[in-house]
Amino acid sequence: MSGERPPEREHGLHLLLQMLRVRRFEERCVELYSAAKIRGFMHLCIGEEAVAVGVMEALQPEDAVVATYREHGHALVRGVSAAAVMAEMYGKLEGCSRGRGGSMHLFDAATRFCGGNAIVGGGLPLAVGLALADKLQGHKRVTACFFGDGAVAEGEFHESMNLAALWRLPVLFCCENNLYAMGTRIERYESETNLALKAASYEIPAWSVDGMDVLAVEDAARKAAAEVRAGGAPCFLELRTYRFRAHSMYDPDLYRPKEEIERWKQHDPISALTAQLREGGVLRDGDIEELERSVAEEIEAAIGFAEAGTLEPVEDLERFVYSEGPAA
Amino acid sequence: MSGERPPEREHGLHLLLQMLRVRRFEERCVELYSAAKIRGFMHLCIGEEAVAVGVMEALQPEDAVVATYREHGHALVRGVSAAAVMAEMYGKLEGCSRGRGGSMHLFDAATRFCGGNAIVGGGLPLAVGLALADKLQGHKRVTACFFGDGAVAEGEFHESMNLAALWRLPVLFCCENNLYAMGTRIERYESETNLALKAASYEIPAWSVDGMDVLAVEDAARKAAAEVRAGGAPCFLELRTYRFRAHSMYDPDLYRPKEEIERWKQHDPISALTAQLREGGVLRDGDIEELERSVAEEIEAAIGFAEAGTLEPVEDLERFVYSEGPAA
Amino acid sequence: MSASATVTVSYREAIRESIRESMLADQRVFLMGEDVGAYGGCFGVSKGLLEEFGPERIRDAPLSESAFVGAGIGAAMGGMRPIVEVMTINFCLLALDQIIDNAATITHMSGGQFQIPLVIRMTTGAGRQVAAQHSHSLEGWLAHIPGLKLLAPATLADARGMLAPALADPNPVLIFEHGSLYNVEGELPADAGAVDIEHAAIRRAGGDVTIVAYGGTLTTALAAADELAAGGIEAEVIDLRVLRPLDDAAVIESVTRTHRAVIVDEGWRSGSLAAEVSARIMEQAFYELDSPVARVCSAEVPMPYPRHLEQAALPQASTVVAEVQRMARASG
Amino acid sequence: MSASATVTVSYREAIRESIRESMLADQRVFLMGEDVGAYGGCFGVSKGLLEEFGPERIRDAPLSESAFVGAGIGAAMGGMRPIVEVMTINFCLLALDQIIDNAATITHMSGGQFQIPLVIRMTTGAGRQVAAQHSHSLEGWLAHIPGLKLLAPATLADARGMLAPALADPNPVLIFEHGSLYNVEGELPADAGAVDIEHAAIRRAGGDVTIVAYGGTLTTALAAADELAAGGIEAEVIDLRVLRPLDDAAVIESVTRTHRAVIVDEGWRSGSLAAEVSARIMEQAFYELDSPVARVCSAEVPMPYPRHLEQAALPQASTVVAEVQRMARASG
Ligand SMILES: Cc1ncc(C[n+]2csc(CCOP(=O)(O)OP(=O)(O)O)c2C)c(N)n1
Ligand SMILES: Cc1ncc(C[n+]2csc(CCOP(=O)(O)OP(=O)(O)O)c2C)c(N)n1
Ligand SMILES: [Mg+2]
Ligand SMILES: [Mg+2]
Repeated sequence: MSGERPPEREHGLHLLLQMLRVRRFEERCVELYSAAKIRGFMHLCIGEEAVAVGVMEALQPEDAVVATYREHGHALVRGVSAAAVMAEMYGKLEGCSRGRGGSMHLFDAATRFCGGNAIVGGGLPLAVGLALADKLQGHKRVTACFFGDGAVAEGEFHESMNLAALWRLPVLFCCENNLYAMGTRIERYESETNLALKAASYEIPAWSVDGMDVLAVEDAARKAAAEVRAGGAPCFLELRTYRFRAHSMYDPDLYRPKEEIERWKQHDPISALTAQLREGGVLRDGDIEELERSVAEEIEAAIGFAEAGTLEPVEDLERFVYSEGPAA
Repeated sequence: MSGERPPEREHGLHLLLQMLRVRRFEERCVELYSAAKIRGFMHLCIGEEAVAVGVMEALQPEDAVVATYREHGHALVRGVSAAAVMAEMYGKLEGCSRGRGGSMHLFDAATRFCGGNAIVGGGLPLAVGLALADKLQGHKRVTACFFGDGAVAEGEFHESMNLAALWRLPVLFCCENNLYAMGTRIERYESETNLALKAASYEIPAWSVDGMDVLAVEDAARKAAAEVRAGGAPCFLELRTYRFRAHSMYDPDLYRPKEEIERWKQHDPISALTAQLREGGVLRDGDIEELERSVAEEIEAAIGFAEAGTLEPVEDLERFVYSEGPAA
Repeated sequence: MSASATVTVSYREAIRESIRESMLADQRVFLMGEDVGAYGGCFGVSKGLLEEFGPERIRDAPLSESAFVGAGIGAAMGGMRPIVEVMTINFCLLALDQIIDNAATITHMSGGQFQIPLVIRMTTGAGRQVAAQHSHSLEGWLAHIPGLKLLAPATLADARGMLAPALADPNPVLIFEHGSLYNVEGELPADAGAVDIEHAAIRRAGGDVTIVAYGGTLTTALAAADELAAGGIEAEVIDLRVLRPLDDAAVIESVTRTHRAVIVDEGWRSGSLAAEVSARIMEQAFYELDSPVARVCSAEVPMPYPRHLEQAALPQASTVVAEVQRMARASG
Repeated sequence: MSASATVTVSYREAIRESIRESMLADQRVFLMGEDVGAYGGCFGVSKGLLEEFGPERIRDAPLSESAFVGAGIGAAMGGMRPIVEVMTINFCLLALDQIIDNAATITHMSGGQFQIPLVIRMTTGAGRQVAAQHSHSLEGWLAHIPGLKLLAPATLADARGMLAPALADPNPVLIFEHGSLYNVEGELPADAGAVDIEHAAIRRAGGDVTIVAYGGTLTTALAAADELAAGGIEAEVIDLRVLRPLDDAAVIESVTRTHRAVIVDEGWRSGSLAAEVSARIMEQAFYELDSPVARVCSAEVPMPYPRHLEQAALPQASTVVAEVQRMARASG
């Protein structure tokens, strides 16, 4: 779809920075998981950073985001601070969900980051509803809804696509097709593996995009988001990507051929953009080092923030089961 | 698709008889409902008889049928006796479900009539499972699964289509598209109203058929069933039909234009076949009267049987919550 | 019209009027569900509302329970005040993941950041010979889920007055309308409005035994109380009204006076809300009891179609009477 | 190998072996669920089975809980003996309509004509900091549904021996494996096989108080009993094993001897299975009780992620001990 013209320096560095922030953040998460600072289920998007980064470029602050349990990248790029995300993963009160959610349930009202959802497909109806609220209130907003290839098999995918199309709701469906649902390859759970085709039976415009090419993702997302915003009707992006790591920290990753993983690593979105910027002559000596330095600083500060955070008093266990404030 | 060549006399009269059995049976049901002999929800298929009759022609005794709450016709044509169906609607012990099911839950193990299901879409996964059992046991059987246009919006439709296609299971999906789900017209609940198109996104072969033309239905069903049986993979039929009566006995039917109903009544499948047989010169004087007479006799006998039936003793209320026999 | 003027309304009309009023009062309110529009609602509750408010606010939904309930949750997060109608409680089984894992959970899971000011209405209950798949009484069972509030209007005043406070609540509120009540008619003050949605109510005072009921079983309990009164036993009838959080204080207070209790519940006996009420009486009023608490619930069968079996499966006033009489005999 | 020879196995291995054995014994048995094949099951239960039995009988299913559970029901009707694995109980919410309205209902609704000899296995429980949407303990709640049988293996012998009789049963049987037990190891007779699936079991004899537990809370109950024994109170620990139909006779028999009972249940308190057990003791052994029956359940919150809050939400042995001591003090 695009990604041919080299991006301008500033924008290129911005995209690179965002991808690096996600990559380095998650790499540190692995260490922190080993050190038992982070617990529970943890799903990494290492290898898939171009998807979150490219799509978020197309969003405005007033737009909404619905994500899955593999959402560290989405949260960070959307603007939830690394400190708040890290504190969340530490289960600290200062976390973006007050520590109650953990890795799979990052929430942030300020950036309209409507969650981390750990039920596969469970976020799709929410996104439809957020878009319905926008439409009914006359807001020209987009709700970006991220979900995996595996979610396409769920009935809620079908119901949500139909609802969004039928009611012409401004949802940008972003299917992160990394070819696997946990340990099962797409051919083993979908009778039709061309996921963009699925959208046709709802009359939703759809595009398949190289999800390892951040510029291609950005271009596609910008076009689709513009269409969604203008027409108030949904679009569907299939973002072809790959996770470089196992499904979760519990997964020994024995079901994927090593060569397949290696082949995909050749398309590392960060290396690819770096090379492109270098070839385009916009990357200067020291740029990468500077980016890495600022990223490392941000992450170390986030860890420091999380470490210094407090645990919620046990007496507060039952708070927020019901909302404390009056209705907004 | 077909319906052009006139059927032979014997076959033509057979089809006519089957449709008349269903029509007259249900007409009597209306009276019996008014007389409070039948209670609960009752859904009639008057106008839609060609669908059940045409499809059943394509089935063998060893095949299975899964139907909906609008299934009197399917049961009768499949071979459940009118007496057993009527006794069921009377709630009598002699009914095909021992009186426990009523109109919406006709069951008959002998003809592999696997129910009347009153949850829209709820029968689809069952049909997939019945077909899976046949496949795993090496049986060359078909499971015919009937459902309405409204069911297409349910997630279970999507999941079941994918499963049947993925696993190449011998299901004949028969979508009875009567344009309405209760009081809502299809355009108001489906973003893509060409239902045969839905099958494409699962790689399931699909045909749209004039569901008011019993010969067309029969032809299509025979071809599709043969394909299912031979290939052990699903096919999808969209049968375009119309119910002449309200959704249920509770429905005042205020949401459909009178002209629309009248227009469809011009395509009454019984009149259409009668005319065709007459034009083909195979219908003889007295044929219709003879059919009507035998149908009336069957139905009156069924009513007599139901009237004479017994009520299950109240002490037996909790029987069959768990199966009484050992596992078969 | 003076404050004391009354009008004759049915339960159905009272609910319709509460929807109308809420929609007129707040542009954020809309009604969404299967056949709420052109059909007027499968029980006729929303008849006329499409004409009055148009299809954007009286929104017919496809047969997609999970998606439209989830869309209601999302719309509530997005600033609207949706009333989602799940045609009958039977079909909410298809939407339970959304109800439990999103509606009931997001506020807590987000550390209180997001509110879900959503109302979900559904018809519940048996009694019309619609057989096993259409006769569920699962509202007591759903009261297990933290994060939800559950209401069971059993009177005209509650049918009329529960919706407004439910919509004003920042939490997801489920309202269960018993199918047998829609045609019940009675008098309501012309200016009837919001009611409290926190407390149980004593529907009949009495000092000899406490009969706890809710929704469809209130009628049963009151009929039993009348019969008992004829025999000289004065039953206090408590209508739970709110199934979660349960107003157990009201039950305990009554039992402390009557020393006996029977709970009448249309749910299947095992794991019924009646079990929870019994367990709470055990925990909080054990030493007050003159007899063990009894439960009159539905038989543990998928509902059979024939009328005689259906009635045998459902809680009957005569059974309540018999239980109370047994208690009276046993404990003097 | 002699009958008394034992082998060391884990709960996970015991279940795997029971699956293997059933598959070897009966060609109609097959395993179906998400990631049961190449992945080996999300908790590694089915590791190696794909290699042994091939993809037709170890059948990876798409993320389509409603359809593959329903397909299991259909396959059972069609003569097979499916073992459907719903990865975790959390996801069974998406399949509840199939479980309740088809699996539990078709036998009755068809007047006994069709059997559903289906086993559904799922992992249940919290304790691993996987937060609100992945920590449900809904098995006690599901015990509300007539037509289902529910089993909760808490020991190695039950993990090894419950599947075969469940498959032999003509009814749908749900088996709940507690996630915290998979790694538990112990000795089993080398020829360990089928166990009874009708009765509760006394896991520890004692005369002072009855502690009722099941699944994941058996460990908690036994730990509490040990601690109580150190203080001179001998608790009897009953493992319910079968959650429906409930073996209340065993509980009542014990309470008749001990006169006190505490129920330990990982479900949320309101509407828990513990409430049902309490209500049955109320109904059947009220006059035997020296103290009101107590419940130790999970706090009524969607499970929070941080360990300290999760542990605070879950039933703890120390709470059980405190309850028993309170009872002992109160009623002497
Ligand atoms: C309804 C439901 N079923 C099963 C699971 C367990 N599970 C978690 S992630 C996952 C795979 C999802 O794959 P996909 O949608 O492709 O997303 P990815 O993990 O590849 O990003 C599964 C089976 C779940 N969380 N929710
Ligand atoms: C899951 C579910 N939701 C709602 C209903 C209520 N209901 C019964 S029939 C029906 C319409 C179904 O329409 P369609 O599938 O087109 O079948 P038709 O009645 O036209 O034959 C509805 C909404 C139901 N039975 N099941
Ligand atoms: Mg994936
Ligand atoms: Mg229809």
